[in-house]
Amino acid sequence: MTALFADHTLRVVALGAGLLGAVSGALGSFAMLRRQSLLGDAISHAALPGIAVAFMLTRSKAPVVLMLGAALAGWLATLAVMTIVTRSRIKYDGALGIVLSVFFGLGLVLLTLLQKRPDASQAGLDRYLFGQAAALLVDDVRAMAIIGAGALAVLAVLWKEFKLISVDADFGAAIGLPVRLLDTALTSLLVIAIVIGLQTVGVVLMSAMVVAPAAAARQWTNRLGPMVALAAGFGVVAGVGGAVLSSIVARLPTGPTIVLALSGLVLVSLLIAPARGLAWRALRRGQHRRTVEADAVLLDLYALALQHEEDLEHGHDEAVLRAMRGGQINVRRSLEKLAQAGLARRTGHGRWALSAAGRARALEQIDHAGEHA
Amino acid sequence: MIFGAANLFSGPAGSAALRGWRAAVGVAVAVTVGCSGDEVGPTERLPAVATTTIVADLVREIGGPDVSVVSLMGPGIDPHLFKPSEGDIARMSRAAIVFYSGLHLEGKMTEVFERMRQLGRPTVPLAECVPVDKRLTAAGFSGVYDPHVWFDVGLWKHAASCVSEALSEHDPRHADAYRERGRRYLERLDALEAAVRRRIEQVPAQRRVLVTAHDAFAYFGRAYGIEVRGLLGVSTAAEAGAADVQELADFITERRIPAMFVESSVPERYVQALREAVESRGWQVSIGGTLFSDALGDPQTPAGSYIGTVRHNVETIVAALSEPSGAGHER
Amino acid sequence: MSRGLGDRARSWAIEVEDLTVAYTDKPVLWDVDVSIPRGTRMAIVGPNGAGKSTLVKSILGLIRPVAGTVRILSRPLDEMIGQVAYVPQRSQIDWDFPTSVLDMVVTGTYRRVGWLRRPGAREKEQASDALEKVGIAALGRRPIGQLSGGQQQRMLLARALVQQADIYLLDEPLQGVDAPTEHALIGVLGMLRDEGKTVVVVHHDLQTVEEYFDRVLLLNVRNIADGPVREVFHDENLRRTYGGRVGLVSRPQRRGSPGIDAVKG
Amino acid sequence: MSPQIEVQLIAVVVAVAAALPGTFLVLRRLALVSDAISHAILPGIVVAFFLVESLSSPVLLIAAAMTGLLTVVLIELLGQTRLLKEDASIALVFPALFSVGVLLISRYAGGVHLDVDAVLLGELAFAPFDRLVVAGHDLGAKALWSMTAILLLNVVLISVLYKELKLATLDREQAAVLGFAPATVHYLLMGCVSITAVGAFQAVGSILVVALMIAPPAAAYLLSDRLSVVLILGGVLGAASGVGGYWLARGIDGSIAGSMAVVAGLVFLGALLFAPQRGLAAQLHRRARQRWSFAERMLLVHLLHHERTPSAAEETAGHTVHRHLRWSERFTAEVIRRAEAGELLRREAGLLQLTERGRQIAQRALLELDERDGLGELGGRDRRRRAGRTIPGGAVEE
Repeated sequence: MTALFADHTLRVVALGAGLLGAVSGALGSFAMLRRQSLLGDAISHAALPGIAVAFMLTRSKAPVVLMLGAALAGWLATLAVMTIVTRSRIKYDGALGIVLSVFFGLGLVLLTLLQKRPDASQAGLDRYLFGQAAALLVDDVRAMAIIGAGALAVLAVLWKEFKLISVDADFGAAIGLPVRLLDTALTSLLVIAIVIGLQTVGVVLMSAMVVAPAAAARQWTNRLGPMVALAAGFGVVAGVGGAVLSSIVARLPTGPTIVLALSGLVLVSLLIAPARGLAWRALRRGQHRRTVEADAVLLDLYALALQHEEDLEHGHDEAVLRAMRGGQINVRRSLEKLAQAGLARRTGHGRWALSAAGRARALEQIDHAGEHA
Repeated sequence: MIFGAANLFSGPAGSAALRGWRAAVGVAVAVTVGCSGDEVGPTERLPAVATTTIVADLVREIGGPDVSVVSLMGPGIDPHLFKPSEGDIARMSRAAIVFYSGLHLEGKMTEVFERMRQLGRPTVPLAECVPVDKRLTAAGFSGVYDPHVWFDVGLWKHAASCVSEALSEHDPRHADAYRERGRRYLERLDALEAAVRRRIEQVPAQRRVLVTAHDAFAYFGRAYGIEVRGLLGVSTAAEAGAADVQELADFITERRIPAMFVESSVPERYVQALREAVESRGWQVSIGGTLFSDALGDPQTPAGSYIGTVRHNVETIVAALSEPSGAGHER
Repeated sequence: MSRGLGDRARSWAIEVEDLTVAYTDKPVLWDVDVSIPRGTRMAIVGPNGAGKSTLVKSILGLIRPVAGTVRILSRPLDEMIGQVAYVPQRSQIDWDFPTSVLDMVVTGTYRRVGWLRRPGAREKEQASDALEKVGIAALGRRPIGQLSGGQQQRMLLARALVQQADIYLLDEPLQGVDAPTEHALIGVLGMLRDEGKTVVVVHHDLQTVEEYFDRVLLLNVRNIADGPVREVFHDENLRRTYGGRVGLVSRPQRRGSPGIDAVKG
Repeated sequence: MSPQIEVQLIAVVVAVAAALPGTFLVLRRLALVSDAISHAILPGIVVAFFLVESLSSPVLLIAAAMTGLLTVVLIELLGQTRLLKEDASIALVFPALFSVGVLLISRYAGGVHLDVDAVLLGELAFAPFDRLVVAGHDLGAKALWSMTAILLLNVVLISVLYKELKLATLDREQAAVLGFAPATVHYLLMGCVSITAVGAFQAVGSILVVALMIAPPAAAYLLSDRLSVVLILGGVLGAASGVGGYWLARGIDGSIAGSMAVVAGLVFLGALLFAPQRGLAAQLHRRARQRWSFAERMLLVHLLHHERTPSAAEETAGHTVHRHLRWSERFTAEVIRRAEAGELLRREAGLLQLTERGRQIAQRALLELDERDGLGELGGRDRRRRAGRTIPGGAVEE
């Protein structure tokens, strides 16, 4: 492992992706909980006119200049979205859709105007939106570390306020918090994180980095603190893991590998996270179903016993029991379950009868049903 | 109804638009009346459209004063990322003949040109003038070819012949002139090719390696015996992996390659990342300069023409690679 | 400060004057005047869309009115923002948010804790006490998403309790809760009154108004009537609040303070 | 037909075709599904390319549309777990699918000019030159035909399923209870969205589709409460954005698709600012006006209440009335001045007297208070919920 990380490229890429994962995992948790999952997608489209204008004004393709342009446009887009949502009946998703497509359209128009200039230096301007994770530079990582640490520090300082406006904004306002200001601050942090990621690792990876770690982390815990920590952790794991994988296997692009690692984390979390996981849910449902089925067979057996004056020695054919349920349920499995619980017993080949405990249980159930009727 | 909508724009601010509108109607009439080049009057120049600056340059050279060439893509425009504007409709409508690169370089536009050809409008794909057996196929997909044929000057001669043939056919009145200019241009290309070979030979054989960000120089490499290594594929959607960067960095270090090159249409960061990786391996590689890959340079500069661009690229490459041991050296 | 003003400060918890709120051309609240004496339990009743929640939010300063003023403990609302304990409607909260019941209750102390500081052991203790008072002390560690409707409502009341305010505003706290919860909540409200707090509740169940409250505001965009329950909570006023068109009624509309009403009554 | 006119025709058809399903996307809070589809179709195109080894085969298009539908299905499946919010599902699905596409290209087809741009994204400026040719006859621009077909498909589907779509949009559970199979309706609608998106990508380019699907219907939604009106108005505004965008592009010689998106944005901005009821200007104006008109009406009602009552002299005296209304003297003077100017009241012996007009207005104001009519059709979800709790005509809720 240490040999692996001795390589400069892997070290830079893994460090950068890990940092980005940590920051966007933490900030993304808030975004996801506040239904802003698609903000990353929107900002990355909205950055295009910012990049075009920054280039028009400075005639420079320096990353800092373009990043500032992108950040400004992204921030304006976010404000536009917030304005539309608070001042009209258009919901968040609609506002995002409008703002992202209109900003991008504006960017397109600006690019066509730029294309007309007899100036070869504007080439590939829009490729700045598609940064590549494998081409991270030491300076990028340094910038990410500084800005990321700043963003996390703000998050830590305003933690309880951010938490309150996310779960119950009106109550926040009622106790006197400046909700709009806090809202803008939290969203701005996210914009910063997204824009850094944008030109280094690209649009799609950034969209995934914001949502996926949070979505995975949410399944494992019901507390905000652990969730944010876990999301940051997932972000790091996927970032570093994807980087390592893409440096072991040739022609495995780093960004998509990280996205797929994140998606895998989400999938696994959805399936097996304790309490919420789908696998557990299915297991519980199956258990419940088996219990209900066994109870039904138990009652059937009791009904048959009644026909024989509650003679518990008299065995009944499994086929009869199956016929009573019209093949709807697995009678054999239910009988075996009852036998295991000592409620029924096998009296002969394919014949079954209730035990004394089974009879008591059946009576109990009938009483219970009577109470509810 | 559409006309009604158009008239809405005839207010004070819309008068320019209205003028444009009238011009457009005029053009439309002209197009329906005189669609093919045969009907161009004796004193008029044949209106031609070219997609990339490279194609436009070739058509200008051979068409000379008899053809007016409009290039859809300006200097520096990566054909993969070209965005047409409204004026391109009129430019296309006006054209008696369209020259494009083809082999899917222009993406969806290629299909449009093919369909136009089926309807009898002359559209000429220059890269497809290169015989199939001389084309490079893309990574195992038969029938899908690398479109960047122009950096093999020998192959570009096929394109030049194609242009003079096509012009002669569609504008027979100037056929002699086109053939004559074509012949002379071919001579210039011959001279260019000889010069390129001479210059390349000055680079020590083991250093004849061209490292760039993307795979546009495969034909160039094959023609002049230069090994070409790129970080990205042709597709703008493709992405490099960390292993690709490491591999290329190892290669540069092992071969003691002194310089890498930046392309005008690809952000520099890819090459910079590579340089950092190489540096960490104890070798210093310089960035040898900017190469023009899919588009020519600024019109006023020497790199504004195809021949000038090839010279620029070759001089840049030779200068950087043959530097004794100044830029690239072990630390 | 004059003595008269001091008396007033002692007597009124909330004074709403000429409050008019409109989202569109139709007012939601129109010229509402109501004064709520300190230490009383007051119900706000009225049909749907009568502006009950809007009135509550206006008193909290969450909504900017077109006209009118609100005074809390005889001071302008602007100075008093955050000093009224608030139980919002349950639907306002994102119940899927990952946080525990105790943490949620602790948010009630945030104003006291202030900026830059974290709530500590003392705040947690206060929150636990509040949960005890509403009868769900055992649920402190449970995620809010796993609460039943009644438990959610108890938690929200507990959060208001830790605000340690003099005035409590509750928006439909008894809506859709089970009988034991209703009983527990009413018990807490009684306790608050015994402590001299003022409690204002948006209420929907007319059957229980007389049992639970000592004052009532009948609201339907306008203040139809307000005052002690036994004086204003009668069929005529209810008909005017809920029933068909009010039109021009023979009795002059009650204006001014409920104190005057009481004298008139 | 000149290509310029054809471009505008295509723009109009695309805009209307996009606005119809877009209306439901906006109302169902699925607006960004359209953007998600535009990214997520990449792997479909790549796999289809591997099968046919051609960049211009129609199989690629079909695969793109299928992948679009797959995207919707995956989003829906994730949503059904109820472990994630809808927007998170969208934001998880499309990067994953897109990454699969990029990975496949990078590993197996890096040398091929294979990406969404090159394979799928058409360009409006070239649409007139891409002709439909049958047996040597030029039948017009291909995009015009394909988008007209898609428009018809959308019109037919939406008119046949109008009732079901409306119900499923307003109240999905209710629709299920009434046996309207909201899931089927949802997938039919989403199939439409996917086909429209891919068809429009091919004709005009990607981001424009998102703009045309979302912005015009959203603008229409600000202007009307009726679903049918929103649908039609969305189409009209979309068409206007199309034509307007073309002329903007013409004026500045810029990207037509981009200009259309910009104009669609401006149209939305216009609606946001100037919608008669909900616009920001209307809101501001209303606040300013309400201040005076509410005050005026309040004064009139106050006077009405005290007409011919014993306390009239005290309550309606011009110089004391402000105390009863708890207004400042200056404010009261201004309200009285305005009411006098409007001939709503007059001064008689220092007392304020209602004119006949003033009395009518006061009476109407009182009546209006009782007619707080419900929310519009599209706010029906709330109204129904509330209606369930009110016993009509009774004084008791629940």
